[in-house]
Amino acid sequence: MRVKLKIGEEEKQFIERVSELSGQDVYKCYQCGRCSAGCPFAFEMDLLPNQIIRMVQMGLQDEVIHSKTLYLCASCFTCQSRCPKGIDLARLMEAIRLLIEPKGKDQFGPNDVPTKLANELPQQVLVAVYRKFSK
Amino acid sequence: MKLHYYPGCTLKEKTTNLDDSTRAAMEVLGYELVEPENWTCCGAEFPLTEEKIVGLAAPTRILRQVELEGGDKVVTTCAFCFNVLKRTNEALLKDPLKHKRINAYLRDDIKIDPLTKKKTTDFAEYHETVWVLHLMEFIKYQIGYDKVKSHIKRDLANLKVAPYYGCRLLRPAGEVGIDIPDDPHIFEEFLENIGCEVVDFPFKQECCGSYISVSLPDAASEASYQILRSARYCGADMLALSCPLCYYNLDRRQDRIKERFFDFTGMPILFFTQLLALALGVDEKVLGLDQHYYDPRPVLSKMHKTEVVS
Amino acid sequence: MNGNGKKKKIGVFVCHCGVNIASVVDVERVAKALENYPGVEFSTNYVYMCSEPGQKMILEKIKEQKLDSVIVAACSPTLHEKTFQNVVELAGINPYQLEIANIREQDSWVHSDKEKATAKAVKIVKSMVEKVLQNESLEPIRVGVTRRALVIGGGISGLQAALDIADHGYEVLLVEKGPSIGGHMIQLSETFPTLDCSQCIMTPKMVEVSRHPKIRLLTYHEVESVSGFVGNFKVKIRKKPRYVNPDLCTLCGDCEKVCPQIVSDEFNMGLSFRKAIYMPFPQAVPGTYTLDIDNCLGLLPIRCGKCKDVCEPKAINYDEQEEIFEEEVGAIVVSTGYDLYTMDHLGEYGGERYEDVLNGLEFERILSASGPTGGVVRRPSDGKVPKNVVFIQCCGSRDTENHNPYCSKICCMYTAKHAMLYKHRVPDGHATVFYIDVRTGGKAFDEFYQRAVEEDHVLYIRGKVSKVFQEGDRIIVWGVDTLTGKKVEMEADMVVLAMSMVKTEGGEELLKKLKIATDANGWLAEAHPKLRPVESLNAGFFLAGCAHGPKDIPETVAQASAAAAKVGDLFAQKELLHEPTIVPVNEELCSGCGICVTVCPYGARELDPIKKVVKVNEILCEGCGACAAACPSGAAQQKNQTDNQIFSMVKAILKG
Amino acid sequence: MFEPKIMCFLCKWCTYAGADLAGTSRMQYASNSVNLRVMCSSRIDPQHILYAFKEGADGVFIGGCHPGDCHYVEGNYKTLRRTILLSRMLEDFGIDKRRLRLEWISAAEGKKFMETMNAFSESIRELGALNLDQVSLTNEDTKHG
Repeated sequence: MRVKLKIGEEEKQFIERVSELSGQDVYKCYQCGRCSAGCPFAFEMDLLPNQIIRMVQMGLQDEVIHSKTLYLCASCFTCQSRCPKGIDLARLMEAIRLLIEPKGKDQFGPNDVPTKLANELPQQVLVAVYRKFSK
Repeated sequence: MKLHYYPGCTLKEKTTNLDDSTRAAMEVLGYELVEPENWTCCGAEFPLTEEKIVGLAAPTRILRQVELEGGDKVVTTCAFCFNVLKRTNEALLKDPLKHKRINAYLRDDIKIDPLTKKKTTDFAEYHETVWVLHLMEFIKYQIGYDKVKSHIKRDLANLKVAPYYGCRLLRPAGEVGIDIPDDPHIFEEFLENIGCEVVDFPFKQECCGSYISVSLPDAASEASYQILRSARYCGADMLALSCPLCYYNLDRRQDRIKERFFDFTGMPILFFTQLLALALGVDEKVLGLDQHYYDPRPVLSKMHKTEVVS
Repeated sequence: MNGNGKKKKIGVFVCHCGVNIASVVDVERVAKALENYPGVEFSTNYVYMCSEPGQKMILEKIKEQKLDSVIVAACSPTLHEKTFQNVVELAGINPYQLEIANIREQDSWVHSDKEKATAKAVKIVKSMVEKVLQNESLEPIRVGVTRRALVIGGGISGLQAALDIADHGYEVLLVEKGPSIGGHMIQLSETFPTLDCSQCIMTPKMVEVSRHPKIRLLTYHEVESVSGFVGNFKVKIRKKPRYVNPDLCTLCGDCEKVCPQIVSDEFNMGLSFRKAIYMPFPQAVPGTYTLDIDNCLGLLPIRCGKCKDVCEPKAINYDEQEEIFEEEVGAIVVSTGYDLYTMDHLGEYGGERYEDVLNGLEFERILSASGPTGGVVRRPSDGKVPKNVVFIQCCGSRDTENHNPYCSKICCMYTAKHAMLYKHRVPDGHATVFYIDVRTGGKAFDEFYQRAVEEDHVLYIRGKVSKVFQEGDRIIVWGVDTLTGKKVEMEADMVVLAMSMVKTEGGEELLKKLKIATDANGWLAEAHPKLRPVESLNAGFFLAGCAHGPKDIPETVAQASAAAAKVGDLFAQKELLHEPTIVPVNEELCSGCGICVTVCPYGARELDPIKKVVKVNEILCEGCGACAAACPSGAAQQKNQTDNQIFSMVKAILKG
Repeated sequence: MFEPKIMCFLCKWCTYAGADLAGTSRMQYASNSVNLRVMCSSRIDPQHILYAFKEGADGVFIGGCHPGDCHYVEGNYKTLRRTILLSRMLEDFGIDKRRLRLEWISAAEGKKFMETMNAFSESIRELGALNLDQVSLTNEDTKHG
């Protein structure tokens, strides 16, 4: 399918909102791909981290917010520490997750954890995963 | 000497071995660890967007408590807690407006005395006087390796240990790192100085899967497997680390890794404080070595039991 | 009143500039307003003051009214100040008695309210009258030229510059800190895009330099300090003891054989070894052995002394001492070259951890027929011929966050060359290049790159590598192909990193001694990026080669020749003229506090230790006036821009 | 309406050329300022600025090259330091420090020059005329021989 490209008000607003929430300048990215090359979970992703930021640059809001990638980021900051332009992609991912409608729907919530597992999990992992993936 | 120490929630529940070994080792080194009164969870994850600023309130409260108790530094062993506390401190330091906003939350705190039911309000602000340190930093910069060495009672020279940093001790770069993210040495130095044989391996700063192990367990076990495989390939007997979550993924989840990767035979995972306590001659019974999924005791039996004359 | 207490006779000429000024500014009213202003003898307006009749009118009025200074109220001084200076000079008036009042660019063109614009024009002209009233007549400062050049650095840029200047007929001192000239170029195997052998084109040049009657070659020498100014520099040069007399050394090599000290060989980038007494490479110029004292066991015969014992021609002299001598030169060419960014900056690529992860220059030596492997591609760890070689571009370049923000320019081309040469040597091997962009701007460059892909089947993968690590004897490369959107992992036998070019280590210290300007990255700064690309902002210094920024060989040679031509321009002048609007010192007022000495960026001011007043070197002073503003006693006053002039102008503007 | 008087000191290499560019581009701006050309912004002595205030300027503007672009290597840094120091002193004299403005404007920034002039003029208009009675400067303080 051909993606229709347009940078209108809506797209600009999306880009602005992502930049504002994340504090990251998406225009800095020159697509070297280093984030994807080092990402420990890129093999599971439908869109590589560099593609996410590229699509934000292009204003492809729908593609971005429907991507599985947003829920594969472990905030390990490998990309951030090696990015030649100093972009913090973990912040970008978190910002995009916040923009997803409808608000209030958990991508991953308490009901998704089996009881048996819940008993052996360390507290911090539960706090962390809810903080990241539930609203 | 008294020292403020923030254990964090997991150390009180699932990884008491990290807490116990820390206390025992620090006692040998002459420190009494004091927990800030009424401490809460730090939040585990540092809030990454400006909209979630309220997430900074909990860690700031902990820091304020240390400040109120007259502490100028707080030491943590859990990598997550260290990460959150240190970044919170830095964020407030860098951004006076944020600092003000968080202090506004803190001032409005309410405390109800369980006995008298009296409400206390109008709490103090946090003044940015606390220094957040990871125990490994505290040992290097405040205690000094020479002092540690002078207390060593057991020879660990036969233990081939791979230091595993994971993400939270080193990254984000420029914000938190206890060392250079892609060329760290502090863990190696620590292990060397307590007498272990250090095994360098290329996955030492790779991510173990973190909280992805709950939402997408298979992906996380693959990440964990790669780390353990590499450490084994490089000749390590065991992996040393500082993060209860990495410990969970790398030790407790070895059952899952074994199911997926047939060549995997298992490897003991130890907290760096357990090794420290062992070197300092602490009684093994205190260290919770029986809590591990992969029992480290057979491998640990390689160390010389004889006391070192120091 | 002028400085001599004589009353000035000023002529004011207001230009209409067609309608450009006159349509907004009431020029007649401006001329009228100035008529009776103190000091103004005559005031008029005319439609085009810069035209032939306009100029003629000024000339005539000067004579007729016996004017001694002139204000032209017209366009910006950047346009016609020179024109009108020539006019008044023709009339016998010192050109420093002319001032331009800018009532076009800074008045009529930027305002539309006629009333306000006219009032502003009057203020502008009055302020210039106030200035001219106190202007002194000045003569340019004249100074002789020493027609002898110093070239610092003996790489290809230094050699080319030295040869060109010498061929112009001027004497050249060529100072090189190493034991031989040749620079990095002599280390290269073949050069892009022609694949001609670097040594074959370099060695004849080196020999030519050594034989040129006008060139004095000073290898194993370093510049210690530079003082003086354009045309008249004094340079202190330090001769490092070589302990071998080049005139007596016969290159028999007996000393090398007996020397017990083995150290890593710089020429081969540490991939092989040399002795403490050594020749850097067989074609070294000058052809002599050098005793590297840092690695020698010691000069006392009881400690070793083996080399001296075996030297038949008695060329070795342990008593040689360091010497410092002074030379006079008129121009200095700085061609100190570059270094490669060291790999220890890139921990994610293993830092210096893995033997088979090399930088570009190391790989050049491996490809070179004169290199440690005789031109056979073998990897350093075990001598095996690598079957999979991965090349990674932009290592440390284009990285604003952690490394160097700039593009190192030559890496795209040399990486294509490396991959190609590797394939020529190992036809069954695989060469893979990870890149972000392939930049091939240059004559026959893109064709060369395409040849690497089409004929030599070099696989280009678009994506920056994140991590390189070793497991056993395999090197694993983690990259990404952004074109297919696949994260890729590759096993390699050898990895070559195209490390960024950086300013030379120790070069910074030298540049401090020379006091010449550099940019944010430590490269030499040119006087103007378009119009004066081979000159330094500091007069008398010229730039050549990579000390100024990354560039390839043809560009380096072109720039070196250009710098030499500029030196020729300078030496062709009988004497040098220098702007006289400098800041002298009134010794009566100077308290000797020395504040002006510290603010001067040119070292033009010096505290006289005996008289306790500041002395000014008029030639070094560029007339910025920073010292005048800093002087607490008013002893430092800029010529034709004294504090009193500024005060009068401010007053005229605000009260006028 | 109050028409402020603004005294501008412009460095020859950057801001004066930027002002020329604003002219060649026919950009219109407030006409209540007059420029004085100096070789470098570092030629401007705090005395000159104080003198301008004393002689009736409501605002003083200094234009220099961007950091790193100074024709005289580092003159603009000196200007910056002096201006910061002077700003503090101005307050002591009872002069609002917003009446003194330093900007880096290059030869290519005609638009910035126009915008700066308009903005500065506007901000001085808001501040109103400088009431000299409050300013305790005597001739001897600001001018020497």
